Amino acid sequence: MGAGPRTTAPASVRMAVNLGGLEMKNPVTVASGTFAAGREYGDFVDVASLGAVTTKGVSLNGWEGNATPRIAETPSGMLNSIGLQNPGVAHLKAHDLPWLAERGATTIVNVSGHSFDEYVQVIEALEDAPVDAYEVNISCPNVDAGGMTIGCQTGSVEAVVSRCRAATKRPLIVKLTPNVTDVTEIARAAVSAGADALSLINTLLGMAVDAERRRPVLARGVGGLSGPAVKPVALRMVWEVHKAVDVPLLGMGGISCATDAVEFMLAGATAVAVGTANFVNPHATVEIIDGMAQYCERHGVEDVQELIGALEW
Amino acid sequence: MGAGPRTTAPASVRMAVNLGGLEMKNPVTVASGTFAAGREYGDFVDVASLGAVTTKGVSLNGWEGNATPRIAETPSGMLNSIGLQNPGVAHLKAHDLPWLAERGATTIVNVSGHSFDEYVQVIEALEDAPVDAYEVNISCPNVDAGGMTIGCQTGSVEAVVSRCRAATKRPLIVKLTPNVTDVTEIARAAVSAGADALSLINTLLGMAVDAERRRPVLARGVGGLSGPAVKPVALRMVWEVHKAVDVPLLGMGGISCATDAVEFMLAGATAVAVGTANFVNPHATVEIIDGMAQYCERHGVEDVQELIGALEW
Amino acid sequence: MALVNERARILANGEVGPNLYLMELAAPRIAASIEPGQFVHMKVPNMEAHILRRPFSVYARDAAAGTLEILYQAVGFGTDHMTRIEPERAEHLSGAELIGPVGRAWQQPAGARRALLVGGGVGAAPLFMLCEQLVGAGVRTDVVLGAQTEAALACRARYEALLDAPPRCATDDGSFGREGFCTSLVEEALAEAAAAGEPYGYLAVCGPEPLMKIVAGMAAEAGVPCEASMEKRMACGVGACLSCVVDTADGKKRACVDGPVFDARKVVW
Amino acid sequence: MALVNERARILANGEVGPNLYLMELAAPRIAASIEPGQFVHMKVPNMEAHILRRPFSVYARDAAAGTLEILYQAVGFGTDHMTRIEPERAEHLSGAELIGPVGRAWQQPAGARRALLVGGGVGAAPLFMLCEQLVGAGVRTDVVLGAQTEAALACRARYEALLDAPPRCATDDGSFGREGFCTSLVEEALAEAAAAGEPYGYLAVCGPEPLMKIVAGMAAEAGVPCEASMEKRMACGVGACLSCVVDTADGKKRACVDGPVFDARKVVW
Ligand SMILES: Cc1cc2nc3c(=O)[nH]c(=O)nc-3n(C[C@H](O)[C@H](O)[C@H](O)COP(=O)(O)OP(=O)(O)OC[C@H]3O[C@@H](n4cnc5c(N)ncnc54)[C@H](O)[C@@H]3O)c2cc1C
Ligand SMILES: Cc1cc2nc3c(=O)[nH]c(=O)nc-3n(C[C@H](O)[C@H](O)[C@H](O)COP(=O)(O)OP(=O)(O)OC[C@H]3O[C@@H](n4cnc5c(N)ncnc54)[C@H](O)[C@@H]3O)c2cc1C
Ligand SMILES: Cc1cc2nc3c(=O)[nH]c(=O)nc-3n(C[C@H](O)[C@H](O)[C@H](O)COP(=O)(O)O)c2cc1C
Ligand SMILES: Cc1cc2nc3c(=O)[nH]c(=O)nc-3n(C[C@H](O)[C@H](O)[C@H](O)COP(=O)(O)O)c2cc1C
Ligand code: FES
Ligand code: FES
Repeated sequence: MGAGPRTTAPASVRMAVNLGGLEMKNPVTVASGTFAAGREYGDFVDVASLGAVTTKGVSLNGWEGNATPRIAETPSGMLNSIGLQNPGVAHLKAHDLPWLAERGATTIVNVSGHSFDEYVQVIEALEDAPVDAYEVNISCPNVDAGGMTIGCQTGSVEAVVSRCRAATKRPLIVKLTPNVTDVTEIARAAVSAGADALSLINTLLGMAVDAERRRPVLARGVGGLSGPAVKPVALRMVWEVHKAVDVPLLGMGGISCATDAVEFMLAGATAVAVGTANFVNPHATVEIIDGMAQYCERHGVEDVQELIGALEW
Repeated sequence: MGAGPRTTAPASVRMAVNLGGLEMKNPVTVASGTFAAGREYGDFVDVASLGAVTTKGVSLNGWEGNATPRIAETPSGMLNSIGLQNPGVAHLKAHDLPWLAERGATTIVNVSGHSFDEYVQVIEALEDAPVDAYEVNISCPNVDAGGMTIGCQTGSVEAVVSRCRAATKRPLIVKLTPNVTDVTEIARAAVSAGADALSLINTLLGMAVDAERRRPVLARGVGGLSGPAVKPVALRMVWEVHKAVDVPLLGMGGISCATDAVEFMLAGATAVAVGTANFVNPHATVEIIDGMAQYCERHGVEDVQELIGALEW
Repeated sequence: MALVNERARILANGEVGPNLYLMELAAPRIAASIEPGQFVHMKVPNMEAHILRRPFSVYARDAAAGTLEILYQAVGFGTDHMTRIEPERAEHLSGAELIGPVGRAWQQPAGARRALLVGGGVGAAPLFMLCEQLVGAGVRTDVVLGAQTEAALACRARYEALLDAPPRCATDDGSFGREGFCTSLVEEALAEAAAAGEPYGYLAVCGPEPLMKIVAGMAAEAGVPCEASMEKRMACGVGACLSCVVDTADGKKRACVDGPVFDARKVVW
Repeated sequence: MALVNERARILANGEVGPNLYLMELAAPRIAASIEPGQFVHMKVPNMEAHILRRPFSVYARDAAAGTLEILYQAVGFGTDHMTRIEPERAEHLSGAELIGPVGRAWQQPAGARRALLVGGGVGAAPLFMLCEQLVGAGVRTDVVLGAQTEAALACRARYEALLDAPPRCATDDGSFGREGFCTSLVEEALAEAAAAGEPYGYLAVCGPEPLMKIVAGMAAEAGVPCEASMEKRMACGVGACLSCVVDTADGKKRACVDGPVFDARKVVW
């Protein structure tokens, strides 16, 4: 089967985790925006085999996104300035959520907005749809209104999270930006406003320059850095936040293999998301699930939850 | 000469720059802490050929530094937690500054302290020594007192910079940390307190985990991320700060080749520092100077200063 | 057609023109199903820090032998690195990985009896399998090729062997065929066909964007249905990441799966 | 001795024991000047994202031929990658780059007439040039080697060829020599020498840190001057970055230039 995945996970290891009320059959989901709603990876990954599918950020009426070039390759990473292009929540409900539900996928919807109201409206529109949890993105560096600016101040974080909290009883995951002085302060604000779990990190704000053309590579100038390059920053923030709050964490940032995923769990994550690595290896998620189970078996770990925050220190 | 540098810089390009009063014969210095005071690289680099030598951070009485392991390799980068080990300012004056002066090097001394007073005392101790400029490090992530915590708040930045300013008439460069929400706010504070130039970025706070041993790789847990991985973040910050303040900038973070250096100048740097790349290629600085001159010639640039902030945007 | 991620052994790799290289890969599953105009998204072997895959159109395939050919130009780190890959003898080499077959193939109108194919630079390659298909279907096919020099017309010999009339060529330096841009040849071909009362029913163009824009304009003017193959920076290559969008009359479309071949009239150039 | 950064062609590279490999490199300038115990700081070819160099002691050199040999164990990404490097025929391959000769060499006391060398695992390699030097200088030299298995005693044959008395060996599984740790052999050698009234004037040890600590303790007890070669993670390899410090009685010292060979009594184990 060519470069396909070898599914050799030991069945003896218990792989299920609970992410703030969200039951996941294993700790691995995808990072929002890197997997669409799963369909495009359908030839490579059975969406039901993942702990969850996290969909691309969705807004109320859809956004056009930014001009191209939207990506740039950087050392062990990439920049993107997609700009949250999406066809709006109605399209997601009509086309993608039923498809995911039919296949038995656990679904996390990543929610975006230009305003506090828009976040709430998106959640309200989804309350009757087959959604297992929301991930509120207060950390996208690629839109001018909303997004990251909200996620950088405790006041606005509390405001948006508490309004989202009031709009749903479903598990509410709040996604944090790494572009702050003290991520634990933001984390505490989100938790105090009602977040059931936190996900981190979103992308680091970065830039690439084309020296020959003397222009930024990205049409928008700056973009979000992801991939292996950011893993040390992500691990550090997961560790800091794990020590600072009591809710479970969804760790991400450069996870490319099972060892990376284990590192995030040891640092305090309850579950992990695979993002940029999907682009490199479309079987990445499946191979990571298998590899984590193998790691557990090799280390005599019967339940993957034993790894959470188990860093010796 | 094996893997030695090819010194083929076109002599026609004017390479001198002025960094806030510091005359540099070309825009290339080394990043503090990666080149000691030059002697260790003496077999590879003629220190007088550099725009300047920036010495390892020095404190008043010397520091022991952190336990080992002090470094970890990460994707396209490395973490360090040296912890500002240094033998103190008297040793620097007695051993290193005369050596640099004899060889005709332009010298920037990187200044550290545990307290506002210590920064001032180090500068005072150096005022009669052959020093061409000070770089005040308010951004080291590897010491508990002083260092980065000072560099994250406008109030403490103003306090320490204005006291250093009062202690010297020499060019005062203030080195900024990237681990902040808004680097332009910190930059403005430093400039308003009297900085002649700003240097950025210091390292990003990161962490590496050894999954097999279930421990952090670094004895201290966290460390500073440097190398190519951080270049996109560094470029973005140089660009932001260039637009925000009027003083010249010393850009650094992942510069490994002449093209990288040109990118930083286009984004707004007046000069650049080469750090981690010295470890990979001990001739890096020399090759970068040559390569920048060649770039200028190829692009019809007669004076390297034409590149500063020349990004078309 | 289901996508696969196929480990592909590199069988041959050599220079075939100024900065032009031909790579032959063993990838039987993709070779069996790929259609003209589709591409493969390649994980170039032995690159660690340059993490993204690179998209390449397929120049030729041999379904029976299970092989593909790619004609590529060295323009950056990845393609430059590719030029140094030696054909793999040893088993332990990691090999390339190809996602494919990706994208929308050329879709000539059913009734077209004459076709004009216009290839600029390496753009000549993604048109070759289309040319074979058209010739095989009995469509009278003319080809215009442009390049900087005679040596850069790396696909010319294959087109000559395939076609009754040799391709019309233009080179920037006049070293072969018409001196200057190939657009003048396109204009003449369109005019001649119209004058002869045997107008083209289909025009396919691949090459630098400015060339494609001009040719698309000429086709529109002449009322000839035209398709163009668009190049955009791609991350996923499967339609998931939205990095590769092309502005079209129907909004932003993904070059990787909604293209790379687009109806040229729909593209907002 | 001035440091150089020398591009080094890889002449041979092959397995010589369980997970043990021998690499031969052409590096005439370093080969001409390197002393026993010094090391080279190698930029492993074709690694992009793993940016740091790797330090390796030199096992043997041929100054006339301009070559070096390194005995290495695959323990991580870089050394694993090294095992897959094929000797270079083609000129266009980038080759390794070596900074060298780095560090403080073994410095046996001038008057020593008998020496004991203790090598654990790959630690046997950095002692071999020292052994040659001592034998050449007429010092009566005994060698103790420890490894997991007989096959892992990869340096044994060379020591046997060099020495009158074969090295005393211990293996964890008893497949060759004494079963168990080699420290018991060290203890016996020290005792025998003392009993015979011909005590060792010098002990040199290289291997895992726990082994070196125990042996250093035995040497101190027996009053024998002892040197140990320390392994620390290194960035620059030239003394500039302070990543590689060793705690000593004189404060923190850099393993790369103040070591790697240290007076074992000074090390704070
Ligand atoms: C559908 C499609 C088919 C293609 N077919 C061919 C072909 O048959 N022959 C050929 O020579 N080239 C072809 N290209 C262009 C080829 O993909 C680029 O030349 C190649 O990606 C450059 O990689 P690099 O590492 O050398 O350049 P770098 O500049 O180092 O690449 C950096 C990043 O930019 C991307 N990139 C750079 N230039 C282009 C470009 N022109 N198009 C898309 N992405 C780019 C790279 O993929 C990479 O992600 C095709 C592109 C597309 C989209
Ligand atoms: C002075 C000196 C001489 C050495 N001589 C030899 C020798 O002759 N033969 C041999 O097999 N090994 C020797 N080593 C150890 C060798 O350097 C490491 O095994 C090697 O660096 C591991 O690299 P890696 O990429 O496989 O491991 P990784 O774990 O992927 O390396 C990650 C980082 O840690 C460093 N590192 C990992 N393990 C060690 C270690 N044990 N010592 C120092 N740095 C380490 C690497 O250099 C790299 O920077 C020596 C080390 C030193 C300091
Ligand atoms: C192309 C792309 C699109 C993304 N879109 C979104 C998005 O819509 N919503 C969001 O919360 N994060 C988005 N992200 C951020 C990722 O979900 C993730 O936080 C980040 O990429 C770090 O993980 P990685 O290094 O594994 O990719 C996007 C990332 C990429 C690369
Ligand atoms: C080993 C090491 C030691 C450092 N020591 C100092 C220091 O003493 N003072 C300081 O201001 N910065 C110090 N830095 C930070 C560098 O000067 C520089 O800001 C950073 O490494 C980014 O540049 P680079 O990616 O080119 O290395 C150190 C960096 C490294 C890698
Ligand atoms: S490359 Fe990802 S959508 Fe086209
Ligand atoms: S490795 Fe840099 S000082 Fe030793």
